[in-house]
Amino acid sequence: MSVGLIFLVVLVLAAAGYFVGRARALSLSAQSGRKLHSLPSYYGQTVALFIAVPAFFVLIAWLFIQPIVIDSRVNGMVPDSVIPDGGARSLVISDVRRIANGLDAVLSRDAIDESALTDGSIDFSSIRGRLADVGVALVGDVPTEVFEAAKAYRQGAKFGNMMMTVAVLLVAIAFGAWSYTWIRPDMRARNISETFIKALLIASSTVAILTTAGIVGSLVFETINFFKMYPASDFFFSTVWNPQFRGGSDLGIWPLLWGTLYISLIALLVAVPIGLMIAIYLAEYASKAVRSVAKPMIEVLAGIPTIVYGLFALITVGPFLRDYFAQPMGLGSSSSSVLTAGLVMGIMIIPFVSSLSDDIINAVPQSLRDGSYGLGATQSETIKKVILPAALPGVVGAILLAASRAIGETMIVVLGAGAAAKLDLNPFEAMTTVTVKIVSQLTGDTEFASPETLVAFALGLTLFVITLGLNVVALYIVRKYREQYE
Amino acid sequence: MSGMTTAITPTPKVAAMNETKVSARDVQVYYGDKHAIRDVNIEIRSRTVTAFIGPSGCGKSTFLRCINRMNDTIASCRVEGNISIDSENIYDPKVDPVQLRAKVGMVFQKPNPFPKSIFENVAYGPRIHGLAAKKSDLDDIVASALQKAGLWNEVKDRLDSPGTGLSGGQQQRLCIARAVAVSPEVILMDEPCSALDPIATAKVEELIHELRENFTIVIVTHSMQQAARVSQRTAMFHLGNLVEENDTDKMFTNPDDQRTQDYIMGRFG
Amino acid sequence: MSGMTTAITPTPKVAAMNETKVSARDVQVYYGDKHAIRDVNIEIRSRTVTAFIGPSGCGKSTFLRCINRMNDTIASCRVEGNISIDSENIYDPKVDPVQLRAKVGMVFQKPNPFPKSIFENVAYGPRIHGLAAKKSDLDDIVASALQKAGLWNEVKDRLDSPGTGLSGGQQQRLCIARAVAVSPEVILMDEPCSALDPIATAKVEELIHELRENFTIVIVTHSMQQAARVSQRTAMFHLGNLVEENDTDKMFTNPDDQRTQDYIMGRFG
Amino acid sequence: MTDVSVFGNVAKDIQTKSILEPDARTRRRNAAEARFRLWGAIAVALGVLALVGLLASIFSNGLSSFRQTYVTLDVFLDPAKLDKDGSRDPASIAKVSTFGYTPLIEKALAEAMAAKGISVDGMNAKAASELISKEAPASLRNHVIANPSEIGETVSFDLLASGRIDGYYKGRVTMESAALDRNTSPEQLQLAERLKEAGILTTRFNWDFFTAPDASDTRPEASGLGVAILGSAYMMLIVLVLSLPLGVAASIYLEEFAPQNRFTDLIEVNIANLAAVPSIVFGILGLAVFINFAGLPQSAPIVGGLVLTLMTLPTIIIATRAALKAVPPSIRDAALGVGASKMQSIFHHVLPLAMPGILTGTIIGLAQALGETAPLLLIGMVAFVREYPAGPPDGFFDPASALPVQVYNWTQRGDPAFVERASGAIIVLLVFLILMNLIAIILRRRFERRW
Amino acid sequence: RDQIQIAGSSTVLPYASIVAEAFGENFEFPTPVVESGGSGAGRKKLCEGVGENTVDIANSSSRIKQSDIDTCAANGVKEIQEVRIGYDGIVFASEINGPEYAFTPADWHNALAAKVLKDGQLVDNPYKAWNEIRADLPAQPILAFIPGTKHGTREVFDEKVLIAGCEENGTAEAIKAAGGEEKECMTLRTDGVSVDIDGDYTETLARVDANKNGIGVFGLSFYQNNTDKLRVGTMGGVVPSVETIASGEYPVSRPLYFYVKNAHLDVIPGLQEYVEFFVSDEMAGPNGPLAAYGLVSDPELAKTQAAVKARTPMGALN
Ligand SMILES: Nc1ncnc2c1ncn2[C@@H]1O[C@H](COP(=O)(O)OP(=O)(O)OP(=O)(O)O)[C@@H](O)[C@H]1O
Ligand SMILES: Nc1ncnc2c1ncn2[C@@H]1O[C@H](COP(=O)(O)OP(=O)(O)OP(=O)(O)O)[C@@H](O)[C@H]1O
Ligand SMILES: [Mg+2]
Ligand SMILES: [Mg+2]
Repeated sequence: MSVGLIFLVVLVLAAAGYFVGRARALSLSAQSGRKLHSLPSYYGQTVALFIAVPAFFVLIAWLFIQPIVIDSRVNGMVPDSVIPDGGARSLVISDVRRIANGLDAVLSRDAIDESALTDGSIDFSSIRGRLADVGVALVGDVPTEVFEAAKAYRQGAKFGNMMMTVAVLLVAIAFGAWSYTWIRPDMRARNISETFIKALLIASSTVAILTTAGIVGSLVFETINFFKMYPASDFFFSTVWNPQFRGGSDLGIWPLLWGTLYISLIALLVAVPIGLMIAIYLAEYASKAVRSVAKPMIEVLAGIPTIVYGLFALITVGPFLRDYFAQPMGLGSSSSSVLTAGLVMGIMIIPFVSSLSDDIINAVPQSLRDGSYGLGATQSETIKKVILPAALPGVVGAILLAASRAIGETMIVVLGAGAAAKLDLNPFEAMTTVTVKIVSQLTGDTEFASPETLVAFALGLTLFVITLGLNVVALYIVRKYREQYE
Repeated sequence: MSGMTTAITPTPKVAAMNETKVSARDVQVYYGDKHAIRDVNIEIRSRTVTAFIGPSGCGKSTFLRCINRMNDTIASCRVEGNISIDSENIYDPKVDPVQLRAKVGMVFQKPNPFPKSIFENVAYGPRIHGLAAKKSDLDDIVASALQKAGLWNEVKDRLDSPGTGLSGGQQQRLCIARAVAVSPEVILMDEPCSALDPIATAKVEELIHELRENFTIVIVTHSMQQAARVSQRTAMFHLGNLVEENDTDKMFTNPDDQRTQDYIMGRFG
Repeated sequence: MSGMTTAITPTPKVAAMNETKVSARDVQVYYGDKHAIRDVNIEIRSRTVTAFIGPSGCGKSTFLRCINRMNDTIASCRVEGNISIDSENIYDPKVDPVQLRAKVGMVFQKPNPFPKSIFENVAYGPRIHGLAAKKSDLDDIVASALQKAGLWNEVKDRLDSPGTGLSGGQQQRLCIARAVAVSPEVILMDEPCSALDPIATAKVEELIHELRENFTIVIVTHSMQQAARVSQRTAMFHLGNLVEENDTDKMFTNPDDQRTQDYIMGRFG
Repeated sequence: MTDVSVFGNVAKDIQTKSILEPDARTRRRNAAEARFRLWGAIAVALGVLALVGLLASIFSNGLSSFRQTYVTLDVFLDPAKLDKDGSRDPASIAKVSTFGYTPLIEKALAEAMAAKGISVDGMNAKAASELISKEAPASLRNHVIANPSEIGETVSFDLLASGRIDGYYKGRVTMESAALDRNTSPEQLQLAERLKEAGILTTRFNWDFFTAPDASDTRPEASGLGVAILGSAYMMLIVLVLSLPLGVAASIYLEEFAPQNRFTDLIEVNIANLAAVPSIVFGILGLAVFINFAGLPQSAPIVGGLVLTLMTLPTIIIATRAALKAVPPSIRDAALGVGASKMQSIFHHVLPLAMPGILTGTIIGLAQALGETAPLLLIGMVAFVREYPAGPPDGFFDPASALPVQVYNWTQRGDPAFVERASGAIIVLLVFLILMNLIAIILRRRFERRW
Repeated sequence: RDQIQIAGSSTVLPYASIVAEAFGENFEFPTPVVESGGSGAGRKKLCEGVGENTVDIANSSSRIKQSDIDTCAANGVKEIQEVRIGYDGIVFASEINGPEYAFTPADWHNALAAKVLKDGQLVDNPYKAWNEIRADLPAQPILAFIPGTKHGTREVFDEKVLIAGCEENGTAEAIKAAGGEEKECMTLRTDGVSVDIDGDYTETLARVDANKNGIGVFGLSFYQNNTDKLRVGTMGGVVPSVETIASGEYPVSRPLYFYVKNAHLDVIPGLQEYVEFFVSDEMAGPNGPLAAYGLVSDPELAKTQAAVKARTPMGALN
């Protein structure tokens, strides 16, 4: 049976288990006259869970282990002699796999009996052609050893598959039956299934931890390599960013960090007031009709590919700011600037602030508004003094999310603010951000094992640590000012 | 600057007792299709305590909320007819509900303290109305309002702890203090003593007595005793109708309407 | 399928009247640093109505919430001592608070209907406890619960409209109906009649009378009259202490404690 | 100022305030109110305006990519060229490469011109044949291989016109620009005009844009979004199926069950921080974990989907947690009070009330995931892919590209025809986004209520 | 895996995709997947090891580096073929309506370098307009959009324009005389006159569009696709074209490569065919589609074809 089919069968079994479990609980309770501890459906759920979970567990473990076992067996069948010079065993093994899978197609297309494979009644010396006919392309002729290995692989896989089917179904049925017989009216079925769900919830929240571990893990190795090639003190304390193609670069992080902060700050200065006002207007003032149209519309802003914003910054906003502000004010004549990128990025992250805040504001209980109106407060006073403080944690979360998005953005910065790393206060100057340089150094033409490329990892890790610090501060602030209503 | 005297357009004559403060003409209130208040006509006198009584769900709160236009906040609610305060129609489009509500304060049926500190809860009103010039003024206003509501002793040591962490009755008194702190001309109290013990109740009743000297008070209560104790006038609602409005003494001794009699005697339902 | 048998460990013999149902030993409750309940020792008898009285903020609700472990939901709240129901310690780690709460129902001081329809509000409990096999059973349970709470006539035509759109008193009765619908063994009522008119109050008191035949009831009330009318036992709290616990008759005629006497006579504060 | 007590020794004369004539302070406050409200309206207007402006520029650039110019020719499938041994054996037909088909088309065009009497000065047959896309021989060849029996017949084909000619009918190319343009000439445009008059050349709706795979730089007219749409659909399916339940589950645990301690603080900060990780770093992670460690294939939607899932999770979690936090505790109390378990109170009451926030998080998270290219860069999905992935679930493991990748790739290409197509791709992406979020938006409207 | 997997330079990508497309059309093998992601990342992927989930070919706009070869060797990628597919011309172009420019490398160095030789003195770059550098250049403010340092093009620009110009106008000598290094020839002014572009040529084009007096650095093929928008400048009097670059007259060009993992040749279906098809006259010859698109055909293509047939692995870097 294919994995998908097994999966389905187990699901069906679980569904069936649900009904029998439920029925048994009901009938037991009717027989004994004792009331069920939990709702009958929880007994069903318990049985279903006992059927599905161990079975899926076995299935996944099997899928993980079987290839390893078979590969090692097949590996033994492939002598070194058939491995091309400089080639790798793993590639030959994958050839074996390809042939084995192709054989199925050959057999079914030519209506050949399974036994023909082993008794040699058909000539398989032209196996390459036959496989090509069914769309499996091979490179050269197939050495006998490889073909034998392929057959063995096929056998092994077939056998393994069969065993897997048996094992999975057995486990499903065994656990199902056991939990079925375990059902008593006083069994705490709800608690069992809830414990189970809680375990799932916990497992889900560890994904975040694992992701962090993964990120740190995948950055740290190359970062260490980088610091072996480039002095950490220069990286952290130099104020010059000037990578050179042929080495001898200055890779100080400060200009990039400064650009990141500057641009994100401008973006937030645009997005937070506008976004919050939108949220307030939609939640408090707008009619239902306006709200139901405007909110999804503004959300589209978050879905427009950033390249569109980038081009908007490059072609429209940049020259506009240069011609009407920077040049008249004598602040430079660069068409790409921090301000350009910040403004445009601000527009993009508006929905992060507006939509999330709107939901939170909307969730503040009406009785609080009533309390304030009843004292003669205007709507805006109510919003500013009662509703926003009550919604603060959510709003801060939304702003943090927007800030995060701003820090992580590349395209708008590249097109809007340019690629020059500078430490400058003038908002009409071109600058760039850490993220942009991570992308560009990583995708550049420089050799990989050079500090110019590896600096991307160090930048990534440093940014990670810095944002972590900022988040700790934010958490602390939110905790401090949090107001619980009711 | 006393809270009393922030008026800018002084009404020339001073409202005398027994003069009409609030008058309602043919008021109808609908919640969507539901006709919750029918043809209510009532004159509420100045410097008088008027009690609204009537079985639960008869429309007391609804009518009360009409008087300071709190019903505006319920989308499905529609008010018809005419309600005027000091002969000014409060449903006039020119009327600013904000100013109306500053003039007509309200204590809600369910205590709804803000998720702020106890101090901030009470200081909120005086702040937005600019009743205190200095921090110390504000402190005084807050303290005196809490004292009036009989809560001062219990909370004076923890003015900074959240108002939502109070007991039910404390929250109710906090809301009374909050309303009183802005010294409105009319105070609407929707069952202000429902969660209060007899002593606290007595304190609030005392407050009402005191307030009556200067203000107009409307109180919704389920306690006939309380109505008899604190009010001069009583209005009886039933199924959205104003059944009878009369001097409290008369009402409790010799009501005109059979339904009032039945209700007071506990013979309803 | 009677509500009687939702017990954690089903109570085999039917508890006789006057047998101890709930017993508290040296209960201390803290909100953070605040010591809200001190050394409370009390036996609450089965099939008896026990009234908790005491000034606002003295800890009645807090103690009540301990009995079905609703205090678990307040992060800052810490309970010490021992409370047992049917001789089982409810703070035992093995005890499932959910089951406890199914057995010990609660009506909260502030009405808190779900933002769902009236029907769903009442049907929720029976549904999660599997008290109704069929839709018609559920309809019956809901109808009878609403009738018991005296709300049926007012809402029978609008069972589908939201529970939050009811008047204050109606919401309170809805919450009573909701608690009654799961027929718990012990019902804790925190000022169930605070927003109710005399007739509705009478109806709830009647309900309490009726429930008493089979259930254990604890009621917090500020009305001495009510306490006298409905309860057999009365407990008086003051500043977090249980001052006195006694037969209601005795309590209201000849209390042992001076403070009780003062409180009942309205001489506090 | 002396008397601060509220009513203490106030004069018994109370002057009532008129509610019709606001006092100065009220007027000030009302003005502030009006201003505040106006700011709100302006903010909304700004947001909508920005959207409308951006959409207008996208649409004005991109709508033309939904139309395409075709040249209809009767091509004689010359057996002498296509099937030299006359066997009609597919293998031998396949030996003739696309280069062998070019002359057939040139000839067919010349014949068609001759038949209609069209000639333009200074045009030789080669220059005339540049009107036709380089894709044409390939489509001809595919047709012949599929229908070998038609060799020897004259078959009518709709062949793509070349990008510059197509651009002429969309206003991108003008006679003046053609004069400067190395890749076309005014004569070619004139010829196109004549062909159009003769009904050989038509411009019509371009279905292929939605179904065809990408094409190389020399054939902008043949490029389409088929593979990209499939790839994006696969990835979004994975993202939705994984990130929504995972995100909601994680939020429920953190918000409702997790004890307040260092560890949960750590998780909380962690999640907030993950939101700030640049998306390309998720690509680094995906490369390291899913491809190098887990051995999943390069360029495959499964890896893209997993990476985007990890990237969207923080958004969904943050939104969901905020929404859960906003549900008043009294609702939880009410449910617990009737004997609901915590799990029941959450799933029956809290979650439905938090639904709008959860859906908003999903909408925004998916919008972000759908438009993201940077992480795909490192897992090999920013690629030139012409083979359609198989149907799911096998197709999850086949190479595919994605809509934003196509936009990114096309904007980088030299031929200006790709600019138009990139805008077209953005329109498709936005439509895709809106369709994807429609259910969420509708659901959210239903769940929105105040209590 | 059935299809060939290619990664690497975005400069080579257009050519690779043209070949891949034709390959898919004319062979029974599936169309190869061509990723872009930069030469460095491509070579890194190539050297990650041998096996199904590593790439078969890395496109590169610059020659492989010793460090890459070492990584390859360390990961078991012993034999790599180096295939030079042709040359990429680099042109200097301005807005179509602007004036004509006839540059020399020396002009560029004078325009962009941080320190230039003026009146025999090494000074901070004083030039604001092109005609200040040389009177017969147009009187336009200097503004140049040059590839960012991550681009392979920048390396060529540095070498063939800046350093060449530096020597041409004598600055190099002056620097050496002052005890500096040749590196200083490539130090650019930071007053916003020289703008690094980290994006691609379309970005440069858009910038030239937004700054009408700007001059951008483009690839020849990009310019050829946009002759209606750009006016190309001459370098040393030579107009850039496929022919002048092939003949070596036009100085600024670079070879393009791809690297094939020999170990995959026998196991990835179609790989050998693809490699041969790429360098065949049909594709990479002077009349092939690659040349038509702007690749400067390699005069030594025949040698490459033979090497590819023989699968000759590359030797040590020289
Ligand atoms: N969540 C809380 N956090 C902190 N303190 C609390 C909290 N809830 C109650 N308290 C305090 O605990 C004490 C007892 O409160 P409780 O609610 O039990 O009073 P009560 O007797 O029910 O009063 P009432 O009759 O007013 O409802 C009060 O002083 C109150 O302020
Ligand atoms: N927001 C609302 N939407 C719909 N109906 C409502 C709403 N508020 C109140 N009602 C209905 O209007 C009627 C009058 O309600 P109101 O709150 O005025 O009663 P009440 O007299 O204050 O009762 P109680 O003493 O119980 O508070 C009731 O039938 C109630 O159900
Ligand atoms: Mg009411
Ligand atoms: Mg209480």
